[in-house]
Amino acid sequence: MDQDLIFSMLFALMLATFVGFAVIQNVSRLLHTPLMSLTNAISAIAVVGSILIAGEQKDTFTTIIGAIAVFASVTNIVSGFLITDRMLKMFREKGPKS
Amino acid sequence: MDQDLIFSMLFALMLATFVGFAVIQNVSRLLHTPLMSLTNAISAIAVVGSILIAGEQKDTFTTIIGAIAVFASVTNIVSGFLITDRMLKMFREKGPKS
Amino acid sequence: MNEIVTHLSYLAAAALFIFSLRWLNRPATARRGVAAGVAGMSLAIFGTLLHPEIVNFNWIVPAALLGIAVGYPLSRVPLTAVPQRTAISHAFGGLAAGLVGTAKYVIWLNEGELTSFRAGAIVVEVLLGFLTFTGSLMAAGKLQEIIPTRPITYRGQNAVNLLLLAIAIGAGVGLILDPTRAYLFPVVIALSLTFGVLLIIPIGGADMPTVISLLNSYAGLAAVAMGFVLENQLLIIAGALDGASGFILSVIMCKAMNRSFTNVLFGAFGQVQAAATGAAEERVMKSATAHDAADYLANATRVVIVPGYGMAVAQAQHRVREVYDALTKRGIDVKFAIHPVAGRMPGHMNVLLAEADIPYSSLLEMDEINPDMPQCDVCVVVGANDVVNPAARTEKASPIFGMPIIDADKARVVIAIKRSKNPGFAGIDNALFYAENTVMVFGDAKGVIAEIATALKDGETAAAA
Amino acid sequence: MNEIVTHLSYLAAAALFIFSLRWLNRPATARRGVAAGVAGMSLAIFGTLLHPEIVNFNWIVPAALLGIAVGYPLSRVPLTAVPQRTAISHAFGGLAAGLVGTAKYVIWLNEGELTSFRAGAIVVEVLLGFLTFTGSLMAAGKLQEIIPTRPITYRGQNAVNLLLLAIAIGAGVGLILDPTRAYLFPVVIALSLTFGVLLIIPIGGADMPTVISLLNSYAGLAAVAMGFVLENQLLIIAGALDGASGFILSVIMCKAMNRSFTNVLFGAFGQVQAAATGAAEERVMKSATAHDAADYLANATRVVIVPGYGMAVAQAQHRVREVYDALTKRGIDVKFAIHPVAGRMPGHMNVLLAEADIPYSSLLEMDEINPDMPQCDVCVVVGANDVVNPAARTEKASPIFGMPIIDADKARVVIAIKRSKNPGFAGIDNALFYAENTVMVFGDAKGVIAEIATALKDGETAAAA
Ligand SMILES: NC(=O)c1ccc[n+]([C@@H]2O[C@H](COP(=O)([O-])OP(=O)(O)OC[C@H]3O[C@@H](n4cnc5c(N)ncnc54)[C@H](OP(=O)(O)O)[C@@H]3O)[C@@H](O)[C@H]2O)c1
Ligand SMILES: NC(=O)c1ccc[n+]([C@@H]2O[C@H](COP(=O)([O-])OP(=O)(O)OC[C@H]3O[C@@H](n4cnc5c(N)ncnc54)[C@H](OP(=O)(O)O)[C@@H]3O)[C@@H](O)[C@H]2O)c1
Repeated sequence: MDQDLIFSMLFALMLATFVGFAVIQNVSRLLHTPLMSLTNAISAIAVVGSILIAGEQKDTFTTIIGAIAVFASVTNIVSGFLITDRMLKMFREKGPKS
Repeated sequence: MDQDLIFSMLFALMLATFVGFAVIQNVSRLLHTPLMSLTNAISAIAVVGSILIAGEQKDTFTTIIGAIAVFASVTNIVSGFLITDRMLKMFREKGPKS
Repeated sequence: MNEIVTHLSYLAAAALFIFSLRWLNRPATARRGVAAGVAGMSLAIFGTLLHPEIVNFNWIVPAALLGIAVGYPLSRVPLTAVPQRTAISHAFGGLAAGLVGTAKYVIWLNEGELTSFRAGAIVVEVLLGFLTFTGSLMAAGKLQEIIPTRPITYRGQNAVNLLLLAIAIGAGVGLILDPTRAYLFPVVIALSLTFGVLLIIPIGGADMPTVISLLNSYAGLAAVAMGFVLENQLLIIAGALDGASGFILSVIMCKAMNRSFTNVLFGAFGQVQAAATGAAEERVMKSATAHDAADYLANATRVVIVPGYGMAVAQAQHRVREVYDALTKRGIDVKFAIHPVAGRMPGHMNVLLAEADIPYSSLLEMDEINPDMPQCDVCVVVGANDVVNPAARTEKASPIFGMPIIDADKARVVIAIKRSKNPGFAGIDNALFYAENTVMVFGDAKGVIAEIATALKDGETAAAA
Repeated sequence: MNEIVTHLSYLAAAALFIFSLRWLNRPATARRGVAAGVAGMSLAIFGTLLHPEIVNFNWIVPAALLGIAVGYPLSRVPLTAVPQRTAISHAFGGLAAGLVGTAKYVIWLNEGELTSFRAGAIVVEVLLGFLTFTGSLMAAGKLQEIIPTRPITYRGQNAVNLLLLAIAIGAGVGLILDPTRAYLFPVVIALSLTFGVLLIIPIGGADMPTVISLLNSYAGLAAVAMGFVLENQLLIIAGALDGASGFILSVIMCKAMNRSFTNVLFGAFGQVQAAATGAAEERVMKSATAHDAADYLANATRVVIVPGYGMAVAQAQHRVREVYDALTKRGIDVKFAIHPVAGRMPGHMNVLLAEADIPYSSLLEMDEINPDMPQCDVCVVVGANDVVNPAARTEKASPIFGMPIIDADKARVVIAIKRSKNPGFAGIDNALFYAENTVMVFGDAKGVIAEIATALKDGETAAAA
C-alpha cells in the first residue's frame, strides 16, 4: 500500500482531531449525557467494516464473526441514536411556570 | 491519477474548511488586521509549487516563470510574517496608566 | 461508477457527522444534530452496500435485524441506567472493531496480502477493540453492582500488568516484523481481553463514569485503527471525533473531581470506605419529617435544590417538579444547583430534570450559584452527598480534597434527604449532615419529596396556617 | 526515505498552520501564533527542497533572495498603508498560483501527462490566480488613489462581463474535454486577467477592504486548486484556512455595513458622492478652536473618543495617547469606541491605538459602548465620519441606511475633528456635524489633537484657571 495513501490518512486523522476538539468543546454542558450516547452511535461506524467482512464471505469463520460485528454495530447505531433523541426531546426551552 | 487520492484530497478540503471556520471565528476582533496579514503569509504556501517548478527546470520558459513564482511567494512569506509580528508586538496587556 | 458513489456518500457522511456534533452545542439545534447523525450513518451504510465484493446479504440482513431487535429495548432503559447502557454499547463497539480486525488478519493471511503496515494497524485495532470490550463489560458490571464496586488490589498488581503489557507489545512487534507469524495473533487477542479486565479491577465504582468516557475514546481510536486497516477515511474521521469527545469528557470529570488521570486509573479510589464510615456514628444528626421540611420551604423566599445521584435512583425528578411548581406558585424563587459530576454521568441531572419538564433556565451550574448560596434561605439536598461535602474544602486528608463543591452549607437552613447514614459514592463521611443548620429527612427521595409536595399544595403548612 | 521526511514535514506544517491561527484568538498567545506559522512555512520549504526532481538551486536561491529583499521593506510600510500592502501581496499570491498552473500545463502537455482532472484543476487554479492578480492590483490602486476610487460603470457592463465569463467557462470546459487543445489555454489566461480588472472597476473605493478580503479567499482557493494539481494536501489545507478567513472577514464587514455581497460587488456603491455633498453647504456648522475643545474635555467626567480613518491618515494616534494620559491623570474616565469598520480594514483602529500603547482594556466595541453614550459628557470624533453618521439610523434613502453606527450624537457635547466639510468614505453628508450639540474643530487631526494635549497638560484650561 503506497505512502501517499498512508499519509493522506494521517492528514485526515490530524484534521479530524482538530475538528473534534473544536466541535466538542462547544457542546453545552447541559447536553453532555446526550453527547456521550451520540458519539457512541457515531463510533458504530465500524458497521462499514463489519458489512464488508460479512458480505465478502471469504470463509465461514470470517463470515460468522463479520455477522456478529454487524449485529454489534447495528445495535449501537439503533440504541445510540434512539436514546439520544429520547433524551433531547426532554430539553424544551420555556420560562418557569407559576 | 487514481480516485482514492482524489477523494482523499476532497476529504482534506472538507475537513480543513471546518477547521478554518472553527478557528477563524474564535479570533478576537482586536486582531483582525494581523489575521489578514497572517493568513496572507500562510497562503504563500504556493511557494511549494513554485520551488518544484523552478527546481525541475524542464525547460527555460517554465523555469523562468517558476522563478518568478518563487520570488512572489517568498515576498509574501517575508512581508506577511514580519508585518504581522510587528503589529502584534504593539498589543500589550496593561491597565490604563494615571 | 459505483465506486465514485461510495466515495461521495462517505464524504457526505463524514461532513454530516461533524455537523451532527456541531449542532449539539445548544438544545435548540440538538435534535437536528441527531437527524444529521442518522443521515450520515445511513449514507455510510448505503455506500458500503454498493461494494462489489459483497456477494450476498444472507448474513448481513439477519444480523442487522437482530441488532435492531436488541438495540431498540436498549434505547428504552430508565435514565438511571444510562451509564450502564453506554458502557455496554462501548463493549459492543470494541467487540466489532476487534472482530473485524481479526477477520481482516485471517483473510489477508490466507491471501498472502499482509504487509507490515497492515499487520501493525490490525494489532492496534485488535488491542484497543478487545480491551474496550472486556473493560466496558467490567465497568457496566460495577455500575450495575453485579461486580463488587470496591477497587480490588493485590500486591505486585502493577508488576503483573506491566509484564502482560510487555508481552502484548512484544507479540505485536513480532507480528509487524513478520506478519505471517499467525501463532502470535491469538496471544494478542487473549492478552487484550485479559488486559481490559485487569485495568478495571483496581478502579473503584465511583470512577466508572470517568473510565467509561475513557473507554469511549478507546473505542474511537479502535475505529481510527480500523480506518487505517481498511484504508477508509470515513472511519478515521468518525473515530477521531469519538476519541476527542471521550477524552474531553473524561478530562472535564477529572477536573471537576480535582483528580489526575493516573490517580483515577491507578489510585484505587474508594477503598477507604469502611474506615471513613466508621467515624460517622459518633456525632449526631438532627432528623426531621417531610412536614417540617415543607414548613421551612413555605417560609423561605430563596430556595436552592441540589439534586444528586439519589434523585436519579429514586426517580424522584417528577416529584421534585411538583415541589418546584408549588413553591413558584407561592412566589418563592427556586433554583437548581447542578454540580458537573452530580449523578453518574456528566450532565446526568440536567437530563433527569429536563425529563421532568423543569425549564433549563432555572438550572444553574456550580460556579454560577455558589456566590449566591449565602443569600439562600433553604437548600434542599436531594440524594446528593459527595458534591456537597465540605471536607473537599477543608480536610487535606480526604480523598475528595480540592474537588470543587456546591456550598450547600452556606445556606441558612439545609434540608438533606437520603435513606440512611450511609456515605456517598466516594465512600466517605459528610460533615454537612451533622452541621448546626442541617436537618436530615430520612427516607426514599421519591416518597419524601412527594409528601413535601402534598403538604405544600394542601397549604397545610405553618405559613398557610 | 526522503519522501517520508517530506510527507512528515508537510503533515507537521499543516498542523502548525492550524495552531498558528488558533493562537491568534487572543493577544496573549498571538505572537506564538506567528512563530508557529513561521515554523510551519520553514518545514514546508524544507520538505519541498528534498524533492528528488529538483536538479539545482541556481534559480530558486536568487529568486528567493530577491523576494526577501522586496518583502522586507514591504513589511515596514506605515500602518495606514497596510490595506494596500495586503492587496499587493494578494496580487503576488495570485500571480504565483497562476504561473505555477501555467507551468504545470506546459510541462504535462509536453510530457503528454495531461488528464481531464488535471486540466480541470489547472483551469480553476489559473482562473482564480490571475483574476486575483489583476483584481488585487486594481484594488491596491484604488486604495492608494492612483486609480479613481469612484465606481466606473457603463451601459451593458454586466452583459459584457457575463459574455466574457461564458467564453472563459467555455474555454475551460473545452480544455477539460480535450486537455491538449493548447490554443485554449492562453484564452483562459487572458480572460481571467481581464476579468480581475472588470470586476473591480465598478466597485467604489469605499468597498475595497471588503473586496480585499474576498480576494484573500480567492487566493486561498487558488492555493487549494494548486493542491489538487500537485496532489499535495498541505496546499489544500493552507488554502482552505486562508479561504475561510477571507470569507469570514468579508462577511463581518458586510454585516457591519448592513450590505449584501451582491450589493458590494455590483452595487456601484459611492457614486452618489457629488449629489450628496451638494446639499451640505446650506446648513451651518459651529466651529471652535482646539483650546475650546480642551476646556470641554477638562470639565467632563466621562469622555468617549471615536477614532476613524482620519486618525490613521493623520497618524494622530500618539497625540491621542497624550490626550488620553492627560485626561486620565485628571481622573477623567476615557474610553475608545471602536466601530467594526472604522478605518480601512477590520481591526484597523485597534492596531493604531495599540501602536500608541493604549491599553486594549479601554477599547470598547460599538455594541458595548452605545448603551452608555447618553451618559457621556464629551464625545471626541477624531477623523471618523460614516461610522457616526445618524443617517444610517434615520434616512431610508441614504446608501448607508441600516448600517449600525456609534451613537456619538447621543453624547452631551460632540467635538468633531476633521480638515474640511468633505464627506467620508461613503461620500455622503453627515447630519451629526450640523447638530445642536456638535462643535467642529477643523484641521489636521494630528495638529489639533496635539494642541488639545498641550492645553490640557499646561493646565491652562477653564477648569484649571
Ligand atoms: N457525574 C459524573 O460524571 C461522575 C463521574 C465520576 C464520578 N462521579 C462521582 O459520583 C458522585 C456523585 O455525587 P452525588 O452527590 O451526586 O451522589 P453520591 O455522592 O453518590 O451520593 C448519593 C446519595 O444519594 C443517597 N441516595 C441513594 N439512593 C437514594 C434514594 N433512593 N433516595 C434518597 N437518597 C438516596 C445516598 O445516601 P443513602 O444511601 O443514605 O440514601 C447517597 O448518599 C461523586 O462522588 C462523583 O465524584 C460522578
Ligand atoms: N474598516 C473596514 O474594514 C472597512 C471596510 C469597508 C468599508 N469601510 C468604510 O470605511 C469607512 C470608515 O468610516 P470612518 O468614519 O472610519 O472614516 P470615513 O467615513 O472615511 O471618514 C474619515 C474622515 O476623516 C477625515 N480626515 C481624513 N484625513 C484627515 C486628517 N488628516 N485629519 C483629520 N481628519 C481627516 C475626513 O474628513 P476631511 O476630509 O474633511 O478631513 C473624513 O470625513 C466607512 O464608510 C466604512 O464603510 C471600512
